[in-house]
Amino acid sequence: MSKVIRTDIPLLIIFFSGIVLIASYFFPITQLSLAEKELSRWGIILNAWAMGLGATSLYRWHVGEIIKKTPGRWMYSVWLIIVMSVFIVVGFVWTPSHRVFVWLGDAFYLPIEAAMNALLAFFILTASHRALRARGWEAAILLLAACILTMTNAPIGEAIWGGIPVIGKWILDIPNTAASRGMIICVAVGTIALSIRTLLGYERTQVGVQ
Amino acid sequence: MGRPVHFTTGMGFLVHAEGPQTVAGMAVLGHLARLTARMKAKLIITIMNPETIPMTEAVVEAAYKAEGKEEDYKPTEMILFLSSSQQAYVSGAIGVMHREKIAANIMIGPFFAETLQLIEAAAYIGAIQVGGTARTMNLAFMAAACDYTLLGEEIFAAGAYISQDPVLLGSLVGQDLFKYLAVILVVLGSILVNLGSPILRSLLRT
Amino acid sequence: MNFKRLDRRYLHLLLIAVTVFPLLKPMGLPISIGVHSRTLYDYIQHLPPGSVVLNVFDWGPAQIPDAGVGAMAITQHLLSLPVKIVAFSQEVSAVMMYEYTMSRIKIPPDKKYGTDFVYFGFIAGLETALAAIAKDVHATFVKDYYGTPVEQIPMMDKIRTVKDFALVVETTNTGTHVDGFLRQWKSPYGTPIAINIGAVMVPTYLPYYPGQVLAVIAGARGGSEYELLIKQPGPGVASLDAVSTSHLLVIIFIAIGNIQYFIEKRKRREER
Amino acid sequence: MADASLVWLSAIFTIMVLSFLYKENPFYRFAEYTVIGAATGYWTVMAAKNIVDAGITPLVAGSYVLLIPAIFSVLMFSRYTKRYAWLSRYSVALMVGIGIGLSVRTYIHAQFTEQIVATMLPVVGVPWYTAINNLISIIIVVSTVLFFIFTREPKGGFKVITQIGRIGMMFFFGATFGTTVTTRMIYLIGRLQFLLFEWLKLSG
Repeated sequence: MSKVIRTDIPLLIIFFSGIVLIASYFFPITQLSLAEKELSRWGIILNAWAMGLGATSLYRWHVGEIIKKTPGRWMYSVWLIIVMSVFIVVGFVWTPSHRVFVWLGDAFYLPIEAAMNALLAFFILTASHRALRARGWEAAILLLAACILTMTNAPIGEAIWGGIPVIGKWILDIPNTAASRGMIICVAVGTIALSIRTLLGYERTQVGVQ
Repeated sequence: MGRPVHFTTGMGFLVHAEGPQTVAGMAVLGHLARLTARMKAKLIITIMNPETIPMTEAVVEAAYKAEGKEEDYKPTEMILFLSSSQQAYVSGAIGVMHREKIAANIMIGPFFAETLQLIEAAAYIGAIQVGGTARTMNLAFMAAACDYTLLGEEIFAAGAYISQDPVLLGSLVGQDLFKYLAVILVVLGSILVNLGSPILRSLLRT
Repeated sequence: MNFKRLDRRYLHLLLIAVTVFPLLKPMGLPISIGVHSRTLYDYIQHLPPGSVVLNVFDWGPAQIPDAGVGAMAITQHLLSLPVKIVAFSQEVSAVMMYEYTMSRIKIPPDKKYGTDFVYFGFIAGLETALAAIAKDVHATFVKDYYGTPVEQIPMMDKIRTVKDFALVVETTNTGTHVDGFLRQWKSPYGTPIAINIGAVMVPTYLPYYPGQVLAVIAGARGGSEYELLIKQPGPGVASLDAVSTSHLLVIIFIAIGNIQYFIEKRKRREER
Repeated sequence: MADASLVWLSAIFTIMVLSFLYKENPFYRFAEYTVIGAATGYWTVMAAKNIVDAGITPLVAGSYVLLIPAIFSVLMFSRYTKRYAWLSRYSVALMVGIGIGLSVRTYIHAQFTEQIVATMLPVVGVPWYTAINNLISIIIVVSTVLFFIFTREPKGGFKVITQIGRIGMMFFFGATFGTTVTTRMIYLIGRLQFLLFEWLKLSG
C-alpha cells in the first residue's frame, strides 16, 4: 500500500499530465485542447506557489542566522528580512503596479541587479585571460574564433583589417550555425528520450525513488 | 570530513520546456548524493528556482535513505535556496563556495548567464569542475574551463550511464536511431532539393 | 613583469580606464551596416501605409545599452512612417522601458496615442497569451496601459486577429519570448518576426535566419547600425568606441595569456 | 522619468557593487543582501498576483477544477513536516509531468524537424561560394549529430567524421565566447554611462 501511494501514484500523475499535453499537440480534439489549457494554467499556479516555498525557506534560513548570531552575517540577515517584508507588505497592501511598489523596485532591486551584471565584464576579462589558451589545435580553433568574433563586434576590428568582419560573419553564418543546428537536433532527441523514459516511469529519481 | 561538494542545476526550470534538463540534473544528483552519503562527504546544493526545492529534497533524502545514512541527511544545511534573482543567486552561491572552500563543483541543468561566474569562482578556489547543459550557448564556458563537460545531449544520457539500468541503457540505442534518422533525412532531403524536388521539406513542415 | 602574479585588481582598474576614456572623449570609429539591420530597415521602409506592427517590449533596464538601442531606433523609425504600432510586454520589468523609450525618442506631432500607436502594458501568460492574442486580440488586450477599454481605442477597431499584423518586432534578451512567437505566430500563421536581441543571444538565433526570422538585430552593434540607417546617431553609436577599446583589451590579455603559456611550456621542456 | 532620489540611490548601489572589484567588503555585502531580500519580496508579490489572477479569481467565479492545483500546491509545503514529507512528491510529479509535456511539444517541431529542414540546402544551381558554404554546413550538421552517437566507438572513418563535428563545435564555442564578451562589456558600459552622464552629469 505504502508503495502504491508513495511511488505509483506520483508516477501516474507524471504520465497523465505529460500525455495529455503531448496528445493535444498532435490531435486537434476539443476536449484535449481544453485539458491542455487547464494544465498550462495549473503550471502557472504551481510555479507561483513554489515562489512562496522559496520565500519561506529564505525566511527560515535568515531567522536561523539571527538566532545563532552568526558572526559578521546576522545583521545583514536582519536587513534582508526588513527589505523583503517591506516589498511584500507594500505589494500586498497596494498592487504591484502601484507607484510605491514600482519605486521600490526601481530603487532597491534593478540598480543592484544591473550593477552585478556589469561585474560580468570583469569576470569575462579574467576568464578569457585564464581559459582561452591554445593547448591543442582544437583549443586553438576555439581561441581563434573567439578572437575574431570579439573583433567583429567592435568597430575597431574593421578599422584594423577589413577582412575581420567578413571572416567573423562567415564563422557565425556557416560553422557556428551548422554546429549549433547539429547540437540542437541532438538535444531535441535527448530531451524527448528522457521525457519518454520519465513518462513511462523508468527515470524515477525525481520522485525520490532510488 | 574533507572539503564539501557543491551541486547546482542553475536556472532549474521545471514547469517549462527546459524542464527535462533539470530532471536530467536530478538523476546525476541522486547518484552524487549516494556517493557523498557513503563517503560521509558534505554535500551542498544551491538553488535558484524554488520549483526545484521539493524535488531536490526528495532526491537527496531518498539517496541518503538508500545508503542507510538517514541521520546524515540535514536538509536545512545541505539544500540552500539563495534567491530567484539571477545575479543575487550568483553572488550568494559564490559566497557559499568561498566560505565552505568547496573541493568539487558540479553543475548540470539549464544554465544561463550564471555559468561564467560560477565557473570562475570555483576555479579561483581550485575546485574540480564538472559541467553539463543542453543550453548550448553557455556550453562554451564549460567546455573552456571545466575539467569534465557533458555536451548538450550527453546530460540526458548521464543518468542512464550512471545507473547501468539495462532498460535505460537500451533507450540510448533508441536515441542513436533517431540521430541516424536525422542524418538520413538531412542527406536525403539535400539530395532531393538538389534534384529539384522539395517534397521531403514540405512533408516535414506539415 | 610576471602577469601570473599580477593582482587582478590592476586588470579591473585598467578595464574601467579604457571604457571611461572613450565615453568622455569619443573617437568616432567608422561603423559599417550589416545585412540584418539593412533587411529590417528596408522591410519597414516598404510597409504599405496603414500596416500594423506589433512592437514588443520584453527588455529590462539591463538591456538599455544593448538590445534597448535597437528598440529605440526601430520605434523611432516606425513612428516616422505612416504605419500603426501596437505595443505590449511579456515581462513586468519591461513596462517601465516603454515609458523610458517614449520619453527619449521624438514623436512626430501628427502621431497621436490611440490612433497611431497604443501600449497594452504587461500581459501575463507568455506563450499561452501569445496563442490567445493570435486568435482574438480584443479578448486578451482588454484594457490599454492607461486603463482605456480596447473598444474605445480608435485604431484597435480594425485590429482583431494575427492576420491584421504585418510584422512583429520582438526586443528581448530571453529566448523564451522569441520561441513563443515562432511557435505561436510564425509557424501557424506565417507572420514575419524580426528579433532584436542582446548580442549574447545572437549565435543561438542565427540558425533561425532566414527561414523563421526576418532579421536578427544584434544588440548594441545592430542597434547602432539602425541608428545610422535612420540617420539619428544616439547612445548606441556613442558607446561603440568604448566597445572597441574594451574588446581590444580582452584580445591583448588573451594574447598575453598565450604567450605566457608557451614560455612556460618551453621552460618545462628545457628543464626535462 | 528618474527623480533625483532614484538616480542617487542607483548610483550609490552601483558603486557599492563595483567595490567588490577591490575586494569583498561590507558595502558589497549590504548591496548583496538588499538585492536578495528585494528580489524575493518582488517575486513573491508577483507570484501572489498570479495566484490570485489565475487561481483564486476564476475559482471564486465557479471554476472549481482549480481546487486541484491548489491542493497540489499546498502539498509542496508538506516538506516542513517529517511525517508527511512524501506528500510533496505529488506536486513534484505534477510539475515534472507538465514540464515534460510542454517540452516534448516544443522540441519535436521547432528543434528537431525545423532544424533538419533548414539543413536541406541546395548545392547545384547556386553561385559557387554559396554551394561550398552549403556543403560545409551540411557536412558539419551531419558530423555534429554523429559525434553524439553513443553506441559506436569512434574508430577509423567514423572517427574522422566525429572530428569534423568537434571542429564545428569549437567554432561554435569560440563564437559564443566572442559574442558574450560584447554583451558583458556593454553591461559595464551602460552602467558607466549612467554614472558619468545621468548621475555626475558630465558631457560626452
